[in-house]
Amino acid sequence: MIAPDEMPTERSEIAERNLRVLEALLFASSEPLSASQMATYLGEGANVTALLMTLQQRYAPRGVNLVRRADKWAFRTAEDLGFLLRREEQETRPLSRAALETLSIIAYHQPATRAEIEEVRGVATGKGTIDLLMEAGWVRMRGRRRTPGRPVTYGTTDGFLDHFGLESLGDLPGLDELKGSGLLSNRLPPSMQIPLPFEGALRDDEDPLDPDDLDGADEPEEEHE
Amino acid sequence: MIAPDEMPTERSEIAERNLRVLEALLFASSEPLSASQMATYLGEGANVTALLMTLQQRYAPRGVNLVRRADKWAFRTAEDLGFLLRREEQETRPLSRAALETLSIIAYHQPATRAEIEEVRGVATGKGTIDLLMEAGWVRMRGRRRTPGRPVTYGTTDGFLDHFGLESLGDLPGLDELKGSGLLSNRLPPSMQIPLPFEGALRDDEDPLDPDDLDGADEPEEEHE
Amino acid sequence: MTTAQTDWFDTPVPPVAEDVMYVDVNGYEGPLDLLLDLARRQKVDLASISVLALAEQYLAFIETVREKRIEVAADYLVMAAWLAYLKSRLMVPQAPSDDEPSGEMLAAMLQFRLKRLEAMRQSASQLMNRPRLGFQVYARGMPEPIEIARKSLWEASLYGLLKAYSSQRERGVATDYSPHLRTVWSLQDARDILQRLIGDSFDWVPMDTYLAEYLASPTERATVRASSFASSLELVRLGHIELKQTETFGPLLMRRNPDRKP
Repeated sequence: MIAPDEMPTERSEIAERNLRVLEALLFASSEPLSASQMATYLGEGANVTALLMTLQQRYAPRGVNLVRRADKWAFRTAEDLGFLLRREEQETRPLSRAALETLSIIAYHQPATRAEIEEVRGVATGKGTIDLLMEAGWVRMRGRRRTPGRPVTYGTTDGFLDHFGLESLGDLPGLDELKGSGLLSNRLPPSMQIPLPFEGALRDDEDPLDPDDLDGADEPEEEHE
Repeated sequence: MIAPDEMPTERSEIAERNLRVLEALLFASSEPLSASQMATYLGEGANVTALLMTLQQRYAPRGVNLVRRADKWAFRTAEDLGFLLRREEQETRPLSRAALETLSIIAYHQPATRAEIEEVRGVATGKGTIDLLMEAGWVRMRGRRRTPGRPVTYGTTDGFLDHFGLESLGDLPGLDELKGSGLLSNRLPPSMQIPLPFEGALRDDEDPLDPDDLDGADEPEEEHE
Repeated sequence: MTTAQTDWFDTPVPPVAEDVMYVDVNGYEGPLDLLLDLARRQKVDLASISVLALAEQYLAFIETVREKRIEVAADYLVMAAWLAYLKSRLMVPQAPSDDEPSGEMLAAMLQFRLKRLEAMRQSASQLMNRPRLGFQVYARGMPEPIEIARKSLWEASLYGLLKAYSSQRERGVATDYSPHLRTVWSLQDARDILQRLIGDSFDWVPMDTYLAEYLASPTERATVRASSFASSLELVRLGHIELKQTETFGPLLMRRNPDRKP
């Protein structure tokens, strides 16, 4: 049952129409849409966020839920029904252990340079590993660290959030615990400040990517020894 | 607003769960699903049709509707919101000379087989040309000529008459008119005739189309040498 | 270093201590991975492992591997050297004058790194156990993307249609073609005629007067004039005749070249 709308102000015909429009847009798209993308389809002065919250509430008990992925929204099948829908798997190659570790290090330590990833893993990370994660659409180059060599910093994408069903990086499993134990630091526990996975555009010690970086997406090999 | 469920018997928790399953199935499926396909995902003894009707009712006022296509079901954005998803840009392009020639031959000589079209044009007519004319809605397959090989016969459509502003095929100018308007020269031999396009359903030498013809609309290539 | 493709979450059952030496060093993702594996065999919380014992096990492991003349990657040797140093720091009490980090500090650092690597592995496994898109959660199966449909609308006019038909039918008709014959004065003809007409006349006479007879026929007029004029220029070049025109569009006068004896 869809919960009765509890905001009387939103019950107007206009709001109802706007909700229908949002439903149609979100339903039709397989990719998450941002509020601003959808706002262009609504009447003037519509409060998109409030409408989306209403919609989310309504669909919460349904077989299809409205979920938030960073600043975007999408309809997704309810998590508890997953076992029913399990498809004849489109043959998915499991991620290698190296790729999996690299992904979680990038997720929890972002922005992270390759040297930092390697420091955590204690082993050199092949360039192919990060490429593979970028190809999967989960990892992106964020910027360049303002240190000698200006190494590229990596972070996760919205596609990463969507794939793993996270609303934001704050939802990463066990994040608080890791923060508390100081394990997300690059240094020894006593002296450390605890950096969190950084969600913003660029951190203080990051420069934007160089224009070339985005073309080939090829990180110069010098950076890595 | 989703209409309150009006069948008290379906209000049970089991029915609600089944509805959620149907929602998820229909949402995630890449093609419309039949009731029997979905039934396998529901509990024993579930009345799939009744559940689908309930779902259809609930979604009827929404931005997404449950629609029936033949014996299959699918979610589709509400028709009145279709304009949101379709940004049609129509570009008008002049018909190629080959297409125009083929069309005119079909118009005058119908019912005409591809071999007959080619005889008049003096060159082979690509299948693509006729396809394009069919796509434009001006040419249709009429039947099959009762000759060896049973070639498909082509004719024009009502859309053709509509586009060219003709009331009937009889309005196509005849030999004298074409000469009179200077389109045909006066030096043509008197033996030259211009056929009277055949307007009826099937001519004596035509068979109706085979049942398959309309599906793939693929004319076997053997017919054409 | 190749990657172990097996499902690493099911950490392989740690072999008995004696078997350690048979473990393929290539099965590890680097020295830290090897250390972590050795630490796990202590079967205690990573926080309370004996770093000294760990260092000894690692060094012993590397030693056995090298005895078997198995190539050991440089990182493993670097780690071995570092652990040997750590071991010495842990066993020798720190002198007050020593600026170097204490053995306890180094041990804590190693412990931290092991814990951090373990934490990242756990996180990775937790991530993979989440309801993932395309595995437990599904996106719209039949997306109806907002698309700009470029629909081509064909354009054709009735005139174009009829024109196309007519020209094809005409093309197909075999018509007898008889080339239209025109009288043309060749340059040679013109030259002969001019020579003959001018004869020995040394008076200036308009060209048209000489040609009056031929110019009467309208169909030939153009060719007669053109060919005669062209020939006259040739005759001038050869020095047979002279040409003059007193005004623009005036008559073209010609006479026999008086300096030249026929």
